[in-house]
Amino acid sequence: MEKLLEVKNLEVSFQTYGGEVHAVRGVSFHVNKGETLAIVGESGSGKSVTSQAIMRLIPTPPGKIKNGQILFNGEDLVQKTDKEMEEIRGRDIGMIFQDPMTSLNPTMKVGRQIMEVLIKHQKMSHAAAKERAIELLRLVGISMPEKRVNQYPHEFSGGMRQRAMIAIALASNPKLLIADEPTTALDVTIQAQILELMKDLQKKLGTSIIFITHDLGVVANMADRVAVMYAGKIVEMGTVDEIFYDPRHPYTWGLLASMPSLDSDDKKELAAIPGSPPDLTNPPKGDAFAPRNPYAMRIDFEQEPPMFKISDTHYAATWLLHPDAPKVEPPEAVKKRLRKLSSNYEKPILVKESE
Amino acid sequence: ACGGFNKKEETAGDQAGEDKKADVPQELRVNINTEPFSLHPGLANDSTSGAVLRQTFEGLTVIKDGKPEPAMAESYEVSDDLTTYTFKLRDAKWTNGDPVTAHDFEYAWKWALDPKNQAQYAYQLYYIKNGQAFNEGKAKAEDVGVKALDDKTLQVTLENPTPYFLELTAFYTYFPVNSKIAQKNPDWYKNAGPDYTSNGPFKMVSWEHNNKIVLEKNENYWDADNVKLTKIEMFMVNDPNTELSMFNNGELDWAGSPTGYLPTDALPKLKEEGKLHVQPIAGTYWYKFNTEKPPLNNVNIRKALTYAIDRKAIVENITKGEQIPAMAAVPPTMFPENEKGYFKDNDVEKAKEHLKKGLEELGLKDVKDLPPLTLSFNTNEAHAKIAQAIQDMWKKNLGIEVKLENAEWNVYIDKLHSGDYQIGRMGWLGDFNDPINFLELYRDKEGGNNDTNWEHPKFKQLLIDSQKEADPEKRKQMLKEAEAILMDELPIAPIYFYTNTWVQKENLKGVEVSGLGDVLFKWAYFE
Amino acid sequence: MEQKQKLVEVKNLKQYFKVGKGQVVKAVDDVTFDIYKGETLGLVGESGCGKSTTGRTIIGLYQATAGEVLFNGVNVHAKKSAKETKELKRKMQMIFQDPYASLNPRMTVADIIAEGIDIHGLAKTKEERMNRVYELLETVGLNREHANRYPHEFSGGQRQRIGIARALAVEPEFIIADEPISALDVSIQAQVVNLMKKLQREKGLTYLFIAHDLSMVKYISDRIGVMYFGKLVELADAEELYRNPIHPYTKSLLSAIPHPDPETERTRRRIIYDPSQHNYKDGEELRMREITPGHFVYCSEAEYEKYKAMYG
Amino acid sequence: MLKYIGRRLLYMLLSLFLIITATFFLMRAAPGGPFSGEKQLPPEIEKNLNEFYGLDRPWYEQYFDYLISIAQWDFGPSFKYKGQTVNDLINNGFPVSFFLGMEALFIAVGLGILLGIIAALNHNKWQDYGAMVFAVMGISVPSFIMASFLQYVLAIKLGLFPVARWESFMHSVLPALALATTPMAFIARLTRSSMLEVLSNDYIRTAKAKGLSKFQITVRHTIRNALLPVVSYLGPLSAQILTGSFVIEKIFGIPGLGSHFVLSISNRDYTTIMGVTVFYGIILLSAMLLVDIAYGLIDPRIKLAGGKKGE
Amino acid sequence: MQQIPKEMFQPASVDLSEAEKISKPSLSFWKDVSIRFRKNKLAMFGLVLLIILIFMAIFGPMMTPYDYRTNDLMNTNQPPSAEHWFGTDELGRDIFARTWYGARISLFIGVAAALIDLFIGVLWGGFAGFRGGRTDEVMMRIADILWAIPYLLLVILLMVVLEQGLGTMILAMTITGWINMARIVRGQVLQLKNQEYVLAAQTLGASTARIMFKHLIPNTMGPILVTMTLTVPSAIFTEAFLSYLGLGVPQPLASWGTMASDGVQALQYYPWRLFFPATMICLTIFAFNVVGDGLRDALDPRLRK
Ligand SMILES: Nc1ncnc2c1ncn2[C@@H]1O[C@H](COP(=O)(O)OP(=O)(O)OP(=O)(O)O)[C@@H](O)[C@H]1O
Ligand SMILES: Nc1ncnc2c1ncn2[C@@H]1O[C@H](COP(=O)(O)OP(=O)(O)OP(=O)(O)O)[C@@H](O)[C@H]1O
Ligand SMILES: [Mg+2]
Ligand SMILES: [Mg+2]
Repeated sequence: MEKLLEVKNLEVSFQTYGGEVHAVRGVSFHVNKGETLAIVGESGSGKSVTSQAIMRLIPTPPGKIKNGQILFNGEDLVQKTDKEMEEIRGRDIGMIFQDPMTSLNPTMKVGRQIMEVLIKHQKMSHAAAKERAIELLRLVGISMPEKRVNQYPHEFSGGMRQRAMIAIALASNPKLLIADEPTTALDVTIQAQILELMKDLQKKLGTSIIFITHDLGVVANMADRVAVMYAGKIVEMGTVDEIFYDPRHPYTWGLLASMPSLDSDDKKELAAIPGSPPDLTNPPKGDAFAPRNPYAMRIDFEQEPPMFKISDTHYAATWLLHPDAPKVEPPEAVKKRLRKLSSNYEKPILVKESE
Repeated sequence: ACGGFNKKEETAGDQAGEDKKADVPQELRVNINTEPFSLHPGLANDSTSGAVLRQTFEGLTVIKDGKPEPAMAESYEVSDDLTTYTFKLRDAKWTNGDPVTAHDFEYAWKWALDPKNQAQYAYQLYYIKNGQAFNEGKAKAEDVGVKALDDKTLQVTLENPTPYFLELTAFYTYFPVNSKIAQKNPDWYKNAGPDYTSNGPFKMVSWEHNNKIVLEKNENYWDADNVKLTKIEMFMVNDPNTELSMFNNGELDWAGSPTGYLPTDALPKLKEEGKLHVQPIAGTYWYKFNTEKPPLNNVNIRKALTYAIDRKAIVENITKGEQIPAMAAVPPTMFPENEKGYFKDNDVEKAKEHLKKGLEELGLKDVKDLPPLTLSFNTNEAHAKIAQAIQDMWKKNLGIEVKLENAEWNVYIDKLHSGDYQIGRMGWLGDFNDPINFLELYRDKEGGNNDTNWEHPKFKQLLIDSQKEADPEKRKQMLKEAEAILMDELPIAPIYFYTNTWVQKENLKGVEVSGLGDVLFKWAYFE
Repeated sequence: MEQKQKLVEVKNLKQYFKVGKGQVVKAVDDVTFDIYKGETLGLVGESGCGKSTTGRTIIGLYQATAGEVLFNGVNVHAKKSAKETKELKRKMQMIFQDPYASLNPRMTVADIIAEGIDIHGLAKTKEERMNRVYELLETVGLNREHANRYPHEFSGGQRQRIGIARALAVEPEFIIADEPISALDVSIQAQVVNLMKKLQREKGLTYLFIAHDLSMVKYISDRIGVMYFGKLVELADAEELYRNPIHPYTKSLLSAIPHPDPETERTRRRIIYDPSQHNYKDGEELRMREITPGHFVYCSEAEYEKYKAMYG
Repeated sequence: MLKYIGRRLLYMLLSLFLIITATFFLMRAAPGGPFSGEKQLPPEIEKNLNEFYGLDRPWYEQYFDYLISIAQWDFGPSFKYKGQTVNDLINNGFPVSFFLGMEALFIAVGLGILLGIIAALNHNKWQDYGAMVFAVMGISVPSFIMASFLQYVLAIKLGLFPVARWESFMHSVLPALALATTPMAFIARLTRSSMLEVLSNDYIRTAKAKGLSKFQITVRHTIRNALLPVVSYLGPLSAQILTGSFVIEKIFGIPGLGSHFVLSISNRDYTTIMGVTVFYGIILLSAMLLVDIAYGLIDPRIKLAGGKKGE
Repeated sequence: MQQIPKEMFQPASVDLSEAEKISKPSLSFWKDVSIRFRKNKLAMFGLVLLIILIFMAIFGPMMTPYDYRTNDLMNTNQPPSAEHWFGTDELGRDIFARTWYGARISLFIGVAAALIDLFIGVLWGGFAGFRGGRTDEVMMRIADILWAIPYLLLVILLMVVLEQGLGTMILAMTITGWINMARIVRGQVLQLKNQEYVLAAQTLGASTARIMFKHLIPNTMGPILVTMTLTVPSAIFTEAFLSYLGLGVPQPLASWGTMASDGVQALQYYPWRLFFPATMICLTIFAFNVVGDGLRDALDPRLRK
């Protein structure tokens, strides 16, 4: 399979009054043509920063891409000038931002905000762009789009704004669509519509999608592969099945366990992961997840876990996969899911840092 | 006695010289500071209007070299009781070709006196018999002592003998008005145009309000041969620095008095470069004492304050326009001996003596016990500087602390006229060239321009008597005597006599500035 | 079902917004429901259907266009003395959708949380005030060190908990939670939901829980209302609604929920709701009708008969 | 909207009425009168004049007469400039002031916003500091100093412009510059500060993600949102600048309306005081209305018309 | 693969309550502000400048044997020299002494104007903007009316009624001084009042005053500070104007405004008479500006990290 995007050892940090925030600390992954990669993870784990780094939208200063490569179609985006990036943004890579409340210009009509992309990249005429904007709004499930194009964002509900954002990102049929929690603010029916829309587009145009979310249901629905991030690192990565049916990292376990189940009636407390992410100004020694990890071992506080390879496609960074580690039982909710996957190796293999 | 103008030859013609180079454009640009209040001779009441009117109109006489000269009047006769003047008019035309007649004068003067018309300067005509009565509505127009005996003869009857009446006839309120036009179109004077007819050396061709007035030579003027300038542009720029800069930049041919001002700070440099023209004029800058407010009711205190002022230092270092230190009330343009004055300038010793005496009279031991003193002046930088200097002098020389207080003009004037002040700045510029103009201010306690609440029976009597005195020499003696009383009582402390200061193009000649500070461009020309 | 006490009664509530040239958005259009003391009423629906507006109108942030809201029998929108208004505001609180926009960036956490305490004079001394703040911080699972920090220093989940602490500070009886968890990631959602449930147990709170994440709603709610285009279309017990959805929109909604299970996701079929399928005739009376006890559906008389036959 | 404007116009009339009334009584309370000059007039002449101009009638008659004639847009004759009506003064002066004011506004707004943008886009770089120093000078140096300075340097020393007067476009450059400096500097500061706020907003990131260039982003997404404080300031500013500045007109000898605002008062030229005040009032109130309308256009979230909240 | 001791794989006891900890140290508000302010070099420079100016205002006049009022008519308009550091003015007074004497009045006026802005302008504008509707309409029209009534006339009347002096002058400045600020604050508040945190405060039953002081005004600090930096110099020159009219401090007291207004007349001849007071004004405004900017940044917790 052809790699559309390959991120190698990406490091991003922010210079602040309080010191340097290491928001992304050596992230590597790739996205194939036409596939969907989901990135999940705690808030503050660096998902948005990673995606913005790909678009080269890290505000500099204070932010800076300190290290790594972002190969898009074989070209390194890190080395591009701002002018060159302008051509890529919006046309080759579209992006949907997380916060629909603030990501739209409050003083510009929604229609115009969509048309801008079309006029810039597709060189459309004003009228044609407007036509297309209406079409796009209809496409993302906004009723009466003819009326809505002439409204301002504050006249839209949160979900409608998010849909408008999606329309902007989709406007010029990008090769890569980065969706940063695109459906968080949407109700399920619209979410389903949007997801279908994205999948449809993907099928027709072969678009690759990086899908950032924390809704595991959506992940299950959309993703081909999943990357789980914690504290600026990818802690587990694999195909959807591998992540849902054979998770290895305790953080992934925690995620899966904290979901309420629709089918069961039991109203006992949800299994939340206690605490909040570490301060990335001084990333803790050892495993960043250790303080919140009920399975933590002494080594977790001493040394960072290396990547273990569980199958061709499945990686996880936890000492639990070390041959010397004791066998532990995942939480009840996870245990119910576990299956034996045929593609797994005999034993997890330790991989050297940076592949 | 019978009189006439001592017929000098046409000096004006001589002065103009026939040798003027033809290629020098005879166009003059001057600054007149502000928009004239009115260009109707009867309505005008400010110096700017006067400066324009003097070029476009002409009265029975004009002032040249300080003396009235024949103008519209070819000659005149005075009755023995000095109250009836009969003027013979020359053949002159209005700009539209109408002849200037005695009726035009009669019409103009009566119009100005008519209470129906809002002439602020009607009182300038109060010397004419029944003028005041008519203006107050107590007499009829026919009673007014001005009568056109025929087209060319104008008879004027006066209320009292007025030795300076001829001078007055050069004043703009006495200018004629084209009665034909004025009766037809009462709005004739509001703008330049065919109905704006005048009889002077120049005619007004355009009047852009607040911006500029353009005059051109009046070909119908009786003495047009002697008028060399073809055009005068009068700008209205009300800022001394700008005015001088424009002059330096070649945008003006004349800057400074009498129509404009020079910035004080520029004077030393201009003097140094030899560019500055200075001419004394009939005006006195003085401080008034409110003689009813203690301690100023004490004459010795007033003397102490008056003597302790270093006028020389003020004119040399502050006003800088070669003003003359004033130790008298009447300017030297009228009483040349007044350059010396009645007392010594900066006489600190004597001032201290008088202070001591004054304190004793007031029963006070020390200057500190004096009631607090306030020196008031109207808002203006020059006044402020002088006031600060004098404040400092009084402090240094006498140990008297005075407080300074300035106020907007109308507020200030109101305070002054209502006696709500102690020491106040004032100045007086002569309306006509006679000392009485300066002295009669203090004749009556209730007089509108007195303000000092001072009255002196002898002083008053001398002034009244002088009015009836036909002999100029005797009259002068009476006036001097009166002035001596004023300078002994000192209800006012004179500071300096005004001068006119200006710069002009080197090749500009023949501009006539009178002792009253009035300007005539009739004879002006560029070499 | 035992006799429950009505805490909030919403009667024929309407909230219209004027937009531009005489156009009106009927954000909430004749909605009627009650909330019982101690229960959690979930409110779900398409985005833009008027959930937030309903919540905001109930609490009095918007002046209702028509209809009334009674809280403990007191009309929320009627003119009241300043004291009564204050008292009412103390009993009703709101947790906002956006944990970023709803905290003043220039106030410390302590000041944000203590705002209600200050307004209602609930603490007599500075010390008592701070103790309350610490107590509240601990209640929502934060610790006292957080008191002096600023909102931007917190993660979304922590911020939302600060918002909850702020609402709790005045010891309200009723809390409107407007999508309190949709901006949070799963593990944090669990934290917040657990907290809310705990508080309900301990303090006997009543919630109006607005969300679109149906699995969470179902988990937390006793009853659920479904809104569609400004109208309440179905209202039932949480379990009942899941088991027996009646209104076609509800069905569509339920079918759209993604399951965190790749395999079921691959086979899940979505039911699409088409409003025209009702074929309502002109003049037909549409209103909420009770199909089974406690299960209301917005329908016409004809549909009522049909539903009754199917489910009754 | 129309209803809103209609209501505002009503408020304007009311405000105008209050302005007229207040000015009328303040003016009459001020010492001195239109005919008090350096030399005291004989009382009988003053009486004649008062009669002529109707100043001898009871105040309420005069007041109501004023109201009626102002309603007919007739401000009466000037007391000082005999033969000119106040309408004449305004008709002559306003076009000049308006022209000059527009020129100055153009410079102030154009250059000010440009400077502010440059400073904001180069936050904490030398361009920012340069613009800041420039702005500080502009703010601290009032127009009368600026005017003298420009005159001295550009006209006298360099001879690039005429020193003063109102003849050609070249004549208008220096006064316009002097008039514009302080507002320009202030607008630059305002623009910079609000641009910085706006630039930190998320939607700027969205715009970048669309691939818009820096220029496009600035023009389409930033300026407009940063303009609000500038517009607030621009309302009264333009009312003031368009009706002329006394100081500038004095220094440059410009026949504008500005001088009447001051001179009419020091002359106690009652009719002129009323006339120019009413005229200014109308311009100011209209400018404020425009500003409020502009608020809504700039930021559609601002609704002044209806939308009473809470309570 | 390196060898790791076995015991390292023993479960560690984790105190999960520790997990909520934010590891960054927490400073008290003002300490933090002062640290961040001090890190801002430009702002510190401005602060030092301001301190120097204030210091000179207090002690400057004592540094020369000359006082501000004694004339020396023999030595008028002297350029700066060893004798007179800033030269002398048209009455031969020492400009150095006058400059620092004037600093007292001008700095006082500047501060007073800023306070008027804050107390009246911010409150008026904030309240009008927040209440909106009719209140806003009425309050802003009042501001317009005050703005439209001829100021000179008001000043003249004040002059008639009151004594010349600082108090009268402050009163005169108060009449219209706050209006610009009110307008700008109102504009900002109109924009801010729909923020969710304001709604949140409303649901808590917060009073108008509370919402204004706690929520709206702190978030309008940027424009407020910028507007204040315009108010200060304009007040310094308004003082000159009022003094000129006779309302302000009586001569021979000096202020920067009056010195500069006098000096500009002599610009072409004795430029130092303008240069020194004008420079002091510029420096003051510059200092106010950078300190204001620095303060705004330091007070904005969003910039804290
Ligand atoms: N401009 C910035 N300045 C300083 N720190 C930043 C900045 N932007 C992001 N960070 C830090 O980088 C880290 C990663 O943030 P990021 O936004 O990528 O998280 P996320 O995974 O997208 O979380 P969420 O699910 O809440 O969106 C956080 O600790 C954040 O505080
Ligand atoms: N201030 C307003 N002015 C005009 N229309 C508004 C306003 N607020 C909301 N609306 C409209 O009212 C409708 C309901 O909005 P509301 O915010 O209540 O939806 P919601 O159900 O909360 O949606 P979401 O789940 O997306 O938050 C929408 O059509 C919206 O456009
Ligand atoms: Mg994110
Ligand atoms: Mg909502």
